[in-house]
Amino acid sequence: MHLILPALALGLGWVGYLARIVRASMLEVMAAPHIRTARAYGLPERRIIGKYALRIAILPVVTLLAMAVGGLLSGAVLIEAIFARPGIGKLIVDAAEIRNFPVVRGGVLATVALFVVAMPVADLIVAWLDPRVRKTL
Amino acid sequence: MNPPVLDISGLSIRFSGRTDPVLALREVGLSVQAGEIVGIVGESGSGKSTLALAVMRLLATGASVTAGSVRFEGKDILALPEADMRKLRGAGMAMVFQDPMTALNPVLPIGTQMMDVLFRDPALSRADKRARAVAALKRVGLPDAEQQLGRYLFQFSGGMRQRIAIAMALLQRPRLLIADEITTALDVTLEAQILDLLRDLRDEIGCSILFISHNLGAIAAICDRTVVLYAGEVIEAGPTAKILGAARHPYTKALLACDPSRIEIPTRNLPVIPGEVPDLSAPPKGCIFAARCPAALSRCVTHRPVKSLVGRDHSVRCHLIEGAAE
Amino acid sequence: MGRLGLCLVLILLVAAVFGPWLAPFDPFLIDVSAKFHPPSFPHLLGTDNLGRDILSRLIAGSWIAMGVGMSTVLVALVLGLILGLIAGYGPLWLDYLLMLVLDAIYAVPTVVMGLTVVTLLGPSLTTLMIVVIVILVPGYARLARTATLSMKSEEFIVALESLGASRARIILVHLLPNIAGPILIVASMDIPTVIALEAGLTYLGMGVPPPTPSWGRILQEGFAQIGDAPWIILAGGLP
Amino acid sequence: MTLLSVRDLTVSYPVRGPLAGWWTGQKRFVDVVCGISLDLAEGTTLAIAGESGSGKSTFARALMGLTPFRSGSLIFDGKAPFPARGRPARAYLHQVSMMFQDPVASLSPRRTIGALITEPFRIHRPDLRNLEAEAKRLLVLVGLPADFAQRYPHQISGGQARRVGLARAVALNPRLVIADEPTAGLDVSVQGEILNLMARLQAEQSVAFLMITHNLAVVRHMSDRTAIMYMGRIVEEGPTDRVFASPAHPYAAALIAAEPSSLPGHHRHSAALKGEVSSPLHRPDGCAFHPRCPAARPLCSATAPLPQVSASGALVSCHFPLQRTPDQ
Repeated sequence: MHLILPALALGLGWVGYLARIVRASMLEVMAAPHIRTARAYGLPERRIIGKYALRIAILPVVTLLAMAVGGLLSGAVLIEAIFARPGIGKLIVDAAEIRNFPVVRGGVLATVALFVVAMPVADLIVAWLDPRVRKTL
Repeated sequence: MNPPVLDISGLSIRFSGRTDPVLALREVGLSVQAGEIVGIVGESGSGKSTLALAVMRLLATGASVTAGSVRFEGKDILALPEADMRKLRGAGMAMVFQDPMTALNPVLPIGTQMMDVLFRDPALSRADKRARAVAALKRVGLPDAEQQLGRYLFQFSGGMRQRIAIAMALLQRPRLLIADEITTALDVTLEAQILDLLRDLRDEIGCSILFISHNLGAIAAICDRTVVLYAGEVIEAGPTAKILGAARHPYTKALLACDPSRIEIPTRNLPVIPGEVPDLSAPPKGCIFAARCPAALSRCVTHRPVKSLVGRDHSVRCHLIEGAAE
Repeated sequence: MGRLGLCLVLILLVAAVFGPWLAPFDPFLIDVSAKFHPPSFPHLLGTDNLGRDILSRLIAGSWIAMGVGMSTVLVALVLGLILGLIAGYGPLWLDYLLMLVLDAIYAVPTVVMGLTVVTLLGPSLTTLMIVVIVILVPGYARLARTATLSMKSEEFIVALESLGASRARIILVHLLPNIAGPILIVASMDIPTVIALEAGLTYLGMGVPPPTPSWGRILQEGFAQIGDAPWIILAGGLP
Repeated sequence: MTLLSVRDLTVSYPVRGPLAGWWTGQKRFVDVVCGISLDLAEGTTLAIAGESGSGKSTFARALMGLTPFRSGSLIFDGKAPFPARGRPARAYLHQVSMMFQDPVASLSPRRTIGALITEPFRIHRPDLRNLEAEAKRLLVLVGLPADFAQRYPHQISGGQARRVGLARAVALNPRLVIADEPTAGLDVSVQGEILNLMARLQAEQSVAFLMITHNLAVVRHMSDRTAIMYMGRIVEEGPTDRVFASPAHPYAAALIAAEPSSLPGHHRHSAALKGEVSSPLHRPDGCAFHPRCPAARPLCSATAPLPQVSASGALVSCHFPLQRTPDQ
């Protein structure tokens, strides 16, 4: 329950950003010739958007989200400080202030590890969505 | 005689955008009878694709029909509500586009895309749709059709992709098939195969075909009648044998004279049509071809010629012909 | 949306340039008798715990905000473009190496990066700018690299290779003008983010030392008195 | 005199990533061009025709050093311009240039036409100062108005872009121009203009052209010699008039018979060629054409044929070359 406000504060900033990216790539995909073909077969607009366009438009967002994992962790430090949540970010900052370097190292390692895992996961999701990428694996 | 499958009359289309409005098509008229293959030939920019998209009512934003009508089996489709038009697309009329690599979805298997085309038929089970897709692929000569359904577009060669696009268009047995430059990217042996295929399909399904191409050889190979488009106007139309064998309009004659496949003795000085296509944001007042016409009269520049019949089903828009007819 | 953002940036720019003439009070003037004034005339946004006029401090802070925002983004943009172009068009091993380093930088949380640099160099405006640049460069480099990679196989680049153009010439004369556009837009959208980042870092005590009137500092000081004088933090969060 | 001499040129492409290749155990590389040999004499035109995807464009790119070749050799004007690895010598690119398939896409979108056609001078002749005059000379040479120098690529038509591409290709007075589909997508009239221009440049400056096209009418009019490619190999090569009059390889014969014509009463023989083009991934044993060949015999599926001189004087790779019969 107490996580809602910090989570909102952290997540809301990304909503606008992601919405802008999805909108831009959606507009690009919707102008593609294969969408015109789908229309030429009279497919319902809902299915064209949901099945034919979104699958392609979502691709850049997946990579972006993986990169956001790192950004979110950094942003979390600030939010944690404001809402006084004992998170990993606050842990690192507090530890740094009292020069407790092993804790700083451990915290950084943990966040970096998360980021390192997130990127290949994103690559795999992209490959699952886009058969053309699968080929280059 | 039954009403024509497609009847276009006086169709004018204007593109407006950031620049001056362009009058892409002006008073275009043509009709396609049941089971007939009609060719539309013209240079790039003559409005061939615009015409096809207008029939499908898929013109890009910024393009508007300023005059004329398009009737499909008697119904004026320009006045049709969007929902009814959508029902017509795919089932009544289907279109195959020039480049199948960009015209079909790259991230969905071809089987999924083909089965989606049959979405309208609730009576069909998934297995039925699958069987229909396999049958269509077999019909266009794709080997191992069953296994191909799960593959993606990029895994096929150019000729196969074009066949898949045709198979997709034929799934619902449309009454009118529009083929927009579908053999342009193919080499001659593949082109010949696709043209044979189209002719066989017409005989089998009985559909009419609107065949758009700038390749005169392809037009000659399959079209019953041919319409010649120049800078957005129909300047000559008639039976293909007449258009290619006894053309009357100076532009058609010049176009045929430029075709290197007609020149028997090899030459390195090929004939050309001097001059440029007129600017369609301000089309000339008189005949559209007057500026490049070797036989232009003074009234060709000032007065627009009317359509005159020069034979059975053969019409020309030219002052010289009017004079001869008088 | 975009136009509104542009207006805001313009207002900020005006405030930054004409700050000294616009501000109704001296931002450093301490007037203890007038402390914790709620927003009213003549203190339009109230005063803080030392009786300093908040509006004047905000206007003075806008100079730092804009200076830090624009100059850091500009430097980061230039560095990011160059690194991204080299990674995207250079040899494969260099691409791997650059991306490894940049990803490593990107993976370290902003705050930890800030802490490290501040510990090394001591808190100051310069330190703050260096931190922000180090944070921004990997993002721009990645964008530039992706754009370069997709443009690398375009026919016109292949055509230049067929003419025998050197790598440097292709990168600087032909690739740069074609990829810079979208990245410039991203960078200009980043200016407000960087200002917020500066405020955030200063808020955490890693930025501009007191008594310089930066937005982050106003926020930080206001936070201490949120119960007594809520207008300070509200005004500080306004930009 | 022989200007360009290619021997056993082979180009391979990776078909799957290293991970997938290791996982599936299938081979990762496929020969798109396999063992091409040909000679081109100074100031003449050699046309390469064949099915789509037969490796024509890849071959052209390999000649320019845009795609590395796995094996084979290339001699230009008595020298070997390609080092063991990497890009060809600058002097080679000074004398050889290329016209690209997509004329608009091959021009930098943010440079003016004037800057684009003088690009070769900026690269190879940095000493040259009067670039504006050169731009003007080149525009006049290809029949474009001089004020085109100020325009951008998106402001010109496809035919005009072809002229710009040609102007840039001949800017340095090259001895060889490799033209990849120089008339693809053009209307017959504009096509004629471009081809006439190329013929004139050849007559005036003695440029040699290596032209890749699938338009057989263009081949017939423009080239001195013709090479027909099938699945990465040249199956027949010889003087154009002889190859067209009596093709000896069954594929060449089918291709030439399928040539479309708008002349009424012309019947083409498309029925001769059935079946699918095999994938280069699963190249048939023996002669690559045998699964589709109307005249295939057991030997064809066992051994690959070696080039031999046909009755008409062309070089043909077929065990049983066609003989011209009187009734044909």
